[in-house]
Amino acid sequence: MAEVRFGKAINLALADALEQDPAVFLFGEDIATVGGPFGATRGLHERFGDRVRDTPISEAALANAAVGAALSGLKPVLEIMFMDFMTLTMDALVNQAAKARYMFGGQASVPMVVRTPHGGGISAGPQHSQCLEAWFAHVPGLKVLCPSNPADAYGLLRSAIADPDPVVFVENKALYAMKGELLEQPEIIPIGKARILRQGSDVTVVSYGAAVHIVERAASQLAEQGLEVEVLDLRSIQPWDEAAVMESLSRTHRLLIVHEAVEAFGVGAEIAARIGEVGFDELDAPILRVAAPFVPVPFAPSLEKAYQPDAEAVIAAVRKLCA
Amino acid sequence: MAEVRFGKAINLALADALEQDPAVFLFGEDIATVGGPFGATRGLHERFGDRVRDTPISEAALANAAVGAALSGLKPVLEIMFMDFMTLTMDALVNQAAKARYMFGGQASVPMVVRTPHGGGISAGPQHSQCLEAWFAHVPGLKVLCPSNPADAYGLLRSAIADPDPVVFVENKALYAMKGELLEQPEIIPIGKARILRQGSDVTVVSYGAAVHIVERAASQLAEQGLEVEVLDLRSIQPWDEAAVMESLSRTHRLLIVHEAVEAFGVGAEIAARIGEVGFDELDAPILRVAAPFVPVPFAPSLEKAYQPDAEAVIAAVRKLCA
Amino acid sequence: MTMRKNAELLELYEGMYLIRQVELRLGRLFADGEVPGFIHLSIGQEAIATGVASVLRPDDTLASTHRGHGHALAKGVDLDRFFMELMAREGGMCKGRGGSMHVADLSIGMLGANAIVGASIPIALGSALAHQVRGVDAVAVAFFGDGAMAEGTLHESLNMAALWKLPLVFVCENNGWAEFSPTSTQFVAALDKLAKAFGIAYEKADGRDVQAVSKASERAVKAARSGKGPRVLEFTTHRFRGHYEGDPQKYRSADELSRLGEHDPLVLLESQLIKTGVMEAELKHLREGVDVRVEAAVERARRGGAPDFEAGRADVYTQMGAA
Amino acid sequence: MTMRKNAELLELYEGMYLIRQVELRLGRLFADGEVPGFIHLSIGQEAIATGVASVLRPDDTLASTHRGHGHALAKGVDLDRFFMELMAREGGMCKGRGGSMHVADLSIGMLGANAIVGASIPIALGSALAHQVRGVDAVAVAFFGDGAMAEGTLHESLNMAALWKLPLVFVCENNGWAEFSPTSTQFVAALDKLAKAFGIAYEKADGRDVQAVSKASERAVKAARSGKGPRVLEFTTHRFRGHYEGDPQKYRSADELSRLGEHDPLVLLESQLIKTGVMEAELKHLREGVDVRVEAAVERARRGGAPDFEAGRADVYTQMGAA
Ligand SMILES: Cc1ncc(C[n+]2csc(CCOP(=O)(O)OP(=O)(O)O)c2C)c(N)n1
Ligand SMILES: Cc1ncc(C[n+]2csc(CCOP(=O)(O)OP(=O)(O)O)c2C)c(N)n1
Ligand SMILES: [Mg+2]
Ligand SMILES: [Mg+2]
Repeated sequence: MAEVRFGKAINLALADALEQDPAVFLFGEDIATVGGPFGATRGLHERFGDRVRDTPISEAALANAAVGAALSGLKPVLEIMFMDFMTLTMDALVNQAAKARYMFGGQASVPMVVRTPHGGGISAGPQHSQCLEAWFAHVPGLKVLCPSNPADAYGLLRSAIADPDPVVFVENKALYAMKGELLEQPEIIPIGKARILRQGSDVTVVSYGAAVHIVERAASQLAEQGLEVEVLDLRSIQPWDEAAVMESLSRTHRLLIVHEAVEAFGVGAEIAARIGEVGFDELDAPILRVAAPFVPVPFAPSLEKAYQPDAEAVIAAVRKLCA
Repeated sequence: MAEVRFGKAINLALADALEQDPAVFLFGEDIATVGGPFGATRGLHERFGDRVRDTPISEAALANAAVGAALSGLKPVLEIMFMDFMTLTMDALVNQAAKARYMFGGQASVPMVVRTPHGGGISAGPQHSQCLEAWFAHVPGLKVLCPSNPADAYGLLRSAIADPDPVVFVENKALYAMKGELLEQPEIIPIGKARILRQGSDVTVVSYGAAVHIVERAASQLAEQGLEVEVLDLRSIQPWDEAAVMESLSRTHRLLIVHEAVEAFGVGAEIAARIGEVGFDELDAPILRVAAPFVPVPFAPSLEKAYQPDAEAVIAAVRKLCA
Repeated sequence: MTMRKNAELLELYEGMYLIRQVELRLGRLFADGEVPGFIHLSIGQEAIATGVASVLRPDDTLASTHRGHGHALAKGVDLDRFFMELMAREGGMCKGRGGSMHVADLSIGMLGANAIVGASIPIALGSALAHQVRGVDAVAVAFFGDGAMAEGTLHESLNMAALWKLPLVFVCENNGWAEFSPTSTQFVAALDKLAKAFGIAYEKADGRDVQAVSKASERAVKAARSGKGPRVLEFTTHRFRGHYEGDPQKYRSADELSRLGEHDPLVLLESQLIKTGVMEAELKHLREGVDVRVEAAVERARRGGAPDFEAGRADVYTQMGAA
Repeated sequence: MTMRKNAELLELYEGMYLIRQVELRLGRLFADGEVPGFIHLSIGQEAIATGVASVLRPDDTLASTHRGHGHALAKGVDLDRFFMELMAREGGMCKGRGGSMHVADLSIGMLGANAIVGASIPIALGSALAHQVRGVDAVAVAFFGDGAMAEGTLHESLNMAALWKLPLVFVCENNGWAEFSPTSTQFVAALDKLAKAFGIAYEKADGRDVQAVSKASERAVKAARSGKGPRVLEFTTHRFRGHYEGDPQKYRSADELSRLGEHDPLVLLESQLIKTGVMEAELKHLREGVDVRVEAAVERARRGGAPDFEAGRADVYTQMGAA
């Protein structure tokens, strides 16, 4: 058991995957020689040589190359430097990767992973901060993961790489420096399983990625005020763990969903819609969402602070649910 | 008053916009000389010359060129032949067009329209049939429209072209041949206003695009069975007319949302989530959705038929709501 | 001309005739409503698919286009499963889910026709990358049309292929048309100069002449296989039919249409074979053999059952269904 | 050298020195935490922005990159509003919403720095298209780095610019680096050959020499303005600083770093000016004038108020907020 940073956990997962499976191949802009803009791939090129490769700035072709490689015996792991640049890879992911298995009659799998950081908080501005995971969750054939801590980052990334299907693996950049425990033999975490981070009987709060920590802060403060919040970390967005949410709701009868992405048409919308349907009789209050407003991510720190969902907003929403 | 086809209504709207505003400029693949693969731009090149231009097969640059043109005095209307190819234009729409106004401090508007057909029913297969409007509705700065009949197609397209902001204008390909009334001086239809197509007191069914006709068929059949369905055509997806939905719900207390796009993380999710929140006390039953399953659009007619939401599914859902 | 040479030529003739006969048959089946969707025939272009594939091994891979029947057949897909696919049967190579634009057989390196213009290129690039990383001496082939040259993926892929010395052969089938427009009205660069800009060896040959195609391909594939990096091939050819079946081709001059026969690769090869002493009766017998095979495949396809939508859901993912 | 010529040269010197001084100041402000986010300085490359802009009219447009301060300043943006933007104030040219990577002033044709590598090119293409369609004789300029050449947008834009004979000048600032990698490890084509492949006239000049830049630009802009179509310019240059501020540049040799001073465009121009009889005291005075302006702008920016998030919501759309 050791304390490692989130970025290091990613690094270890990649190293272990490269070590254990010769089909694993890493590529992306500046990931090899300098180890990636966030350092997540540091040392891997030195250790695994040409299986960790720097690429030109050609996201569209890179992502489609991942599809072709996955159809030809590799397990490519592509890094797209910022999730905003996933805009350039949509044909590859949506028209090709997501559909190949179904559309070819189940002949083949497309075992590829695209790792990409989302999220704000570093004044990176409107084109370097977006959380676009809802797009991918809407596409049959894709899986979407988003860990909130080092152990999950390791365990989910190992699952993603081992998975036969295309996975969009989203890393919140605010988390890279976060420290957390990692076992000597770290756990592999299955795709599609949420985790209860904190038990509580008053309200269920569902979240994923960095927003989980906002929720935990809010939950601590609410506990002091006598409100017991159950905190669920989804970890996997597509598929997402409906059973776990329902199970919790059946005890709390109140649901709040929190994420950093824009609220409108975001991930929370599906969870609210679905639970609003199957959990209708369990609900003692409307399902609420705390998420980003319908505005691009602004650059100025003061603006970004006002933009990002925070613990206060979570507290207010929980209070409203319990009023 | 005359009967015109949906495609012709589009054509007339484009012609009138070109006629009235010299800044309007049409471009896209095969739209000029041959008048577009669906004939929507037929005759316009002959009439307006180089303001209606054929382009190379370069969707990514075309869409960004529309942004640059819109920032430099034109009102470009770009045709993307199938909505599946919008995957190639995401940077332009999401990082550039949607953000320019806000991110430049309100200095400029981006008056551009991207017209694109979505939807299945013609065995065009997994890469020529997708309904991806939920993606664009999730992006602050974009507007998303989807008409269900010729008069709306005309009126909404005129609004879209006149609008100072970027609009994704979605045309369901199954509708191109549909006939409907169009006034001599056709109405301009404001963005963001839904329309009640049929009044009813038992259930509100919200829909848009071609799915509206499925709903209408279902409503007629249900009326024979004594269930009165109120049918709302959203017309505008972003922004969408929450007030109109709430108003109807306050009378029916039951809500169903129907669209051709995939249900999970689709447009209906946001409507259900939002109305589930603000309309919680009005609801006598869970909000239901009838939409496509989580599967790529298959080619075989028999598969596609099983895939697409139909009147039977709507009827079943309405019955369930009223049980 | 040696006997062996003659046998080889006859084999090429049979391959070309098979494609011709299959596609003529498809044209009639389409007109009769037995093939749904839309189909792009490669009639007139058979020498390219046949000549290129004649120098490929089963473990060599190819990525194809919307006009991909010939590529699939030349690579050796099963005729029964091919017809069943286009006729939307469960027994189709893609179980009726892909149709004409997605015919694929991963087991013989046919990575699929593709409905996205330009996508075949980076997919083949990725396949070549896999060959290289896995240390096998297989080669990947990217088929693309002249219209596809305008897509940025060509540029990105030429660069990466050259940069990494990938075993990739770019094959441009230059039929002068991109849908309904002469490609000369869309794309200004010459492929030889483009290839040269990236330092890639280029060769052009008459796409009507299967021997020329085969020889050029042999040189290119040999170079790619032996680690000399990518090659670009351009074959001039003629699209005998409309862009898709049902296209009235008003945009083509009567003169052009009437002279297409002069460019028939089968006629050219026949007269060559006759010159080398092959008897017309032998050719006729060979053709009849193909005719019988094709007709039998059509008959069997007709008897094939319709695909089952519900069963197909299991193939959206390899490992599990979505939530 | 005439007096007029001298005055012109001095003006160029002042322009270059302004960029230098602004960016040095930004570097310190960044280090001190007064400029948030990340900033890419163009120190060493000032002669390009200055030389190109010196031949542009106010109605000429330019689209810029992530390294866009120099382009913005050379085009004539207001210094106060520039610093306020980077220092995240309400008075910023983008009201603090864009920051370094989005500085823009549409009123003088500065269409924005851009955080998406490669996007400046098609945006400028669209601007040139607007000039052409509107029948004005303005010219558009696309700035891009050598690393951006790997993006497909370059290819697509070269083609359309040539095809339509657009008044577009492509300006490649070739500093040899793409982030942390030598561009030679990423891109194999030479731009002259690429331009040639598209039939576009190309000119290369020493980007350290503002007169050379200005002369080459003058020829290119003149040609573009007079309907002769696009031109490609490539300027060799040197990036004096890290990719962004704070970049320790471990990937660059000590030798390279120590010799950067030899390539200083300001030093080169100074010695030239001295040779033509300008006194060092005159230059010193001119520099001091700039220093004072810069310092005053910084001071005013420091006093600027923080932007207001709520007020900014009104700018997401021009016409109306979303639902
Ligand atoms: C990305 C994309 N854009 C547009 C289309 C529509 N489309 C299908 S085929 C075609 C023309 C392709 O021309 P070419 O590459 O020369 O192939 P050919 O049809 O001549 O075989 C176009 C524009 C598409 N399928 N995909
Ligand atoms: C689409 C996209 N991919 C990657 C990046 C990350 N990135 C920012 S600058 C840069 C290198 C650009 O190199 P070059 O074009 O030569 O410009 P320079 O930094 O040398 O001025 C990269 C890869 C980005 N901003 N956008
Ligand atoms: Mg062609
Ligand atoms: Mg550079």
